[in-house]
Amino acid sequence: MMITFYVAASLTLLTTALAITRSNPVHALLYFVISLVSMGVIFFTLGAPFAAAMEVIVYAGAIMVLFLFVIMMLSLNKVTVHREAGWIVRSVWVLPLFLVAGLGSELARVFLGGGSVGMIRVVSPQEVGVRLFTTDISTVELASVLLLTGLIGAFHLGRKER
Amino acid sequence: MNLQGAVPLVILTILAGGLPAVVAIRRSYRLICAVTGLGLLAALFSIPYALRATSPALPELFTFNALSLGFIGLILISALLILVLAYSYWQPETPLYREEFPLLFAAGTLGAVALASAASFITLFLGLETMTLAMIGMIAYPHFRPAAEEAGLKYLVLSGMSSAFVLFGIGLLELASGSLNIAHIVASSAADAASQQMLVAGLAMIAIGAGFKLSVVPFHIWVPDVYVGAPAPTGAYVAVIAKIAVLAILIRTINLPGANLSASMSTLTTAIAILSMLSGNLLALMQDNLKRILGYSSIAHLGYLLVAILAAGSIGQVAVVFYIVAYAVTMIGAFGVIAVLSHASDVRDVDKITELRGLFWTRPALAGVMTLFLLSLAGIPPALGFIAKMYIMAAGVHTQLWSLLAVMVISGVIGLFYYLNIILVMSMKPSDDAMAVSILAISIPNRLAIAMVSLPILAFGVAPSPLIALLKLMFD
Amino acid sequence: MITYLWLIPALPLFSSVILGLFGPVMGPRVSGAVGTISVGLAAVLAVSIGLHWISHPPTNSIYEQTLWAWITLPGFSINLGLYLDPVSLLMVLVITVIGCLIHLFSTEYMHGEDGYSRYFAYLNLFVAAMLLLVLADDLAVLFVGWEGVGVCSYLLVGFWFSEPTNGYAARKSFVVTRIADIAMLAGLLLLSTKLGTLNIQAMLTGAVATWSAGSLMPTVATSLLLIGGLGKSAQVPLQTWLPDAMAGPTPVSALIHAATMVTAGVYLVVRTHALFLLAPHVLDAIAVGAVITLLVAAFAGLVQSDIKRVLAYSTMSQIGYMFLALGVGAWPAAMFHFLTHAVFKALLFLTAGAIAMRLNHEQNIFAMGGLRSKLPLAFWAFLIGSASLAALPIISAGFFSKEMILGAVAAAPMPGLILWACGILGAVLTATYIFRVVFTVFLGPLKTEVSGSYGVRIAVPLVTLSVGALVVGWLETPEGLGNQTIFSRFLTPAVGVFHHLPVSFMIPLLGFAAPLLGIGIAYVLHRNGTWARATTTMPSKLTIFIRSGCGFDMLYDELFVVPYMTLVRVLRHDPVDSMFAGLQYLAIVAHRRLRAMQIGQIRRYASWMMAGSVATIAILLFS
Amino acid sequence: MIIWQTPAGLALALFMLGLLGLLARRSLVFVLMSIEIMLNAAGLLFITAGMRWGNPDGQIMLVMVLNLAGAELALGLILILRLRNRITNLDGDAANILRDVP
Repeated sequence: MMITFYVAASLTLLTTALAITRSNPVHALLYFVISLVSMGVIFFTLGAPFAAAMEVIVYAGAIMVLFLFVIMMLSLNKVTVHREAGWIVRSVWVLPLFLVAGLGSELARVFLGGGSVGMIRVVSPQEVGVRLFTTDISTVELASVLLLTGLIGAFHLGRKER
Repeated sequence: MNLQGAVPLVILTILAGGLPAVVAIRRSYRLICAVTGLGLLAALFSIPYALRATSPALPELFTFNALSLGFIGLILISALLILVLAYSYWQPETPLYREEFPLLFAAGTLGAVALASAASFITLFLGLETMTLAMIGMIAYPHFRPAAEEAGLKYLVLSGMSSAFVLFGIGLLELASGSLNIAHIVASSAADAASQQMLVAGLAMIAIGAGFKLSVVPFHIWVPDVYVGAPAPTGAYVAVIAKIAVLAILIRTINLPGANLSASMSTLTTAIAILSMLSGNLLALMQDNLKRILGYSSIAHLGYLLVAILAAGSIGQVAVVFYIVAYAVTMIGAFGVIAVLSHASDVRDVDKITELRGLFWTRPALAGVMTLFLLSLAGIPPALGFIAKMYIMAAGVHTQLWSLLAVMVISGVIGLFYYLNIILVMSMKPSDDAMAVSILAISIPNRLAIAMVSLPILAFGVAPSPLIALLKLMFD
Repeated sequence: MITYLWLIPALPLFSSVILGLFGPVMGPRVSGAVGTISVGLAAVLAVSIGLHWISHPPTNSIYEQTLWAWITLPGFSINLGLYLDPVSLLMVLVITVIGCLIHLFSTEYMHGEDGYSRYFAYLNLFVAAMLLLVLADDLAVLFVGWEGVGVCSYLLVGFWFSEPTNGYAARKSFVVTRIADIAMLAGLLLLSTKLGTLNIQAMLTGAVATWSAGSLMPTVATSLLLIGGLGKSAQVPLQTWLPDAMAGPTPVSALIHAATMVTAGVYLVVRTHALFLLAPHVLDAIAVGAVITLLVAAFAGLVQSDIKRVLAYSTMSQIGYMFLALGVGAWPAAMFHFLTHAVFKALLFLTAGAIAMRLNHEQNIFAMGGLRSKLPLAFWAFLIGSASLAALPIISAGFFSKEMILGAVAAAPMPGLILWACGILGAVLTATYIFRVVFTVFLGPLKTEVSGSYGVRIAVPLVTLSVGALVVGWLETPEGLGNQTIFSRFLTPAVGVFHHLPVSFMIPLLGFAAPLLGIGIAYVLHRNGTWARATTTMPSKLTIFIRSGCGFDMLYDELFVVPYMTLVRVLRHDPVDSMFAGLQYLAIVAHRRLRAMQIGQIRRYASWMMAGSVATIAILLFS
Repeated sequence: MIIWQTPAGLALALFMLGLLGLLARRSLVFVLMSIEIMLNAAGLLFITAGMRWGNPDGQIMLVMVLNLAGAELALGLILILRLRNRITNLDGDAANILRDVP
């Protein structure tokens, strides 16, 4: 389990890093999909099989495919990829790295404290489902309105002018 | 399941879910606006019923008490006023389908109400995001305007960033405490120093998200661009409803048992308040765009509000809510004047100060109410804004926040420059193209909406006691 | 009758709202009538209340009328109430009666102007705010009126907005007084926190009970209140806005910048005099400052060539006399001078307006001349007004009030005589500069075309005020001239008994002589052409120095000239502004810096937010 | 055995990578992707919390985060599609008609 976790974690880190540094968006996105799939593996090792399935099916399988379709619709060609590559110069990374290092070092401190080590309890999909459809039913409703809002917004914005 | 306390929320959910069905059956702008308006009214009038609930509704996820229902009422009233403005704003000749706007409007209001009454971080987050996504749709709604599109994108990206911060913060809180319940997290003490640190870090990241939504310095930077790009009714929505909802959850959290402003938290709030008051007013100083001025002025006003929040005790709290009310009606009024003067089919709204030139001549009544709004923003009697500021000052004096008060006074003076400048421009002799404004017909609903915001500004500015008595009920 | 007191401010307020909403529809005739009649009704009401008051004064000579609760906080509340005592009654009478006359004058003066109804709406609003100011029983309500008159003054000075300088002057006057208002607000807050109330009477009682004379608290509080008063009343060092405020229409100058608003500072001190008595040092400072003001302004008046600016400086100087009276605790003397000054200064301004009306709005006195036969009404009115301003003995109202002040000053303890001497010098100068105007404008050869004629709406106010400027002085006369004390007896319940203290016979004698000497100087210099020559030849450095308000402008200039050199160069024609310009410059620099952040790029915005986040988390985690 | 600090640290690292992409990349496609990375990092943090306390809260939150990620991405992509005509190459820096620098 531990080895699986570490392998998946390294893969996630690596592919995410690759995703944000590629100049070709399609490549980057594929790296990100890999990172999501390995994230699913991590979820599984952390005792969350339901979340792992969701991550792979919904995130990597549906949302990212949507992303990919749109990028393909943008019909980016070699020229644009080339120009994109021209933007990824060293100077661009200086300020962001500086800021991110600042924030990261501040937040990393809070994880350094000692913590307890216990057995991982697998929280089954059934448990999650029961919660979602009993006490948390109103959150499901709210989430559906959230999706509906996104849908209506995207529907309107994607529509041609009258 | 006893839902009596949650009736406003239930009504709004039915509204937000049912409206697409209405559109599917009959695509009529008037019908949809009417249904939305009726739904909001029904939710508003169900508040007294909800207040009488004996057992808490959905206690795990929502809190419905006098305080949260008060804020819900405020959100609903503001939403109704903005809806009236929006109804007339989208004229038939606008080159887009108008029917989706009320849909987004209703969904966003549901989000705001959920956020204002959230008891758990799940509902807090869902409410916040529903509201945000609806606002993105409403900002970019006139997508034939490049500025609107761009404003929508800016808001999407930057609010996406702030949402990620909030989510990460919630994650830290949950990791440290094992709970998503706000009251539980506030009341419980951390198990060890590491958890304590994690709680603080989580809180800080949520504060960043809240700072973004409240548009306080240093998270204010998106405000002017989005306000300018958004159509005027959406501008009012972003400036008023989003902020009331976030302030509601903030004030409710502060009022929870066991909550206390830590020293570092008050240092932070003080710094943010000072920066917001000063930068907001300084930024507005030489502006020629009215929406931008309103954006900057909202930054400053949120700074004043933070002063009131810092002034603890029950005076401070009533002062906060009073200030929110004054801010909300005034902002709706000011954006309303822009909405009234603008054509949705144009590529931008009438928002240049020079375009208001001679308004006193061409439309004296409109110029008069606009002056009232500006006086209220500047905190000059007899407008409501004066009393509101007076209350904050009294609360500040009570808790001896002298440095904050000094900054408040200084930035108030800076503010006078640009508010008065607008009044002066309005009183100038009209230029020829300004005469176009005079032939513009103002629709009856618009007249009604503007009258309905200017009346309380004047009436409560002269005799505020009834309003104060009402607001005090929220804290009993 | 007295129960209708609330109608006095309500009438003009109501009419202002009506005019603001429906003015353009009503047309100029109706607008002017509505505006004038509303103030006229208030005046009638005020006069009948006044008459009733004299025959049946209420208990303790105080009438209070509570309207409603305005702000209620635990331990702090403001009730909207009216408070009438002899002092406020006097103010109300002056405001409504003179206000009514000025409204009447305006209906003709503003004939054919754009925004006629707007003008009356503002003017009515001003009257309402001023009445609220004087009738307030609460310092907060007083402050509301205080701000209200400021706003109206701002709107009216900028009334002729087509010229950019007017808008600028309007803003400047508002901003300068605003700075003073902040000090005043601070004073109010201090008083409210220390004494727990803002009700004026309760506060005064509380102050007298808790604080000893000369202790720190009353000194600080009165100083802050005083700064507010100095700003409103255009006293050194906050005087610079008044001459610029002359950009507004002349009746506005007559009402706001001469008769009523600018005396609000005097009223404030009289109203809270019990508090000021606890701060003797502040009173001394008032007296010294007043003497400086009255001399500075009198010198400045001597070299102006614009008739309205002369009058503006004379207003400053005369209010200096009122403050001098306050400084020595002679409250009735200050109020008496307020009364006579309101009458004769309104007269002078209206006459100046009436002259300018006929001369195609010429205001330069050296472009006028020989108008005595062409404009007899204006000549006599201006002469009477000038005589009163110069305090010409016996026949003028100004003489009696100035005598009352100077007598009280001379009788004051030690520095009294020095102050008195300065006052006498001021009197000489006053007579000189005003008769310089009289001689230049009315004597000599005719220089300009005179057109038009006066209607009855111009004549009635001028004649009424002229009669007033001749006779109101007899309400209070010194020993030897009837020893009449109606005025001070009327005020006694509010400010205490006033004693005409015995002084050396030289004092009144010099008081007699000073104006005559001044007029003599003016005449001699007029005869040998010095006045006229001064405008054609290059002005000497001294003249420039005095013309610009005796170096206060220069002082501000020097203080801020080094850091803000470039800006001052731009504003050289108006160095007065450098102090405020300096602050403005700072604000603008900060504005530019902050604005540079708004570059419009998402990435940059995200970086700023990120930087803010780093700082936020650092503060929360590490402090 | 996995202690909870490890996945939490991983979440933090991913969050920072997302931020880095957001701040550094000009192309709006990458900006949107960076936001997704950040949201995903927050999701991992929730799962970690669920693991630490052994409750389903974390997984429920993850579902909601997925919800948001999908909805927000849909809106973002539509806006990008619209902007393509105006802004060549989807250069985020070029989308600056709204600004306050004279």
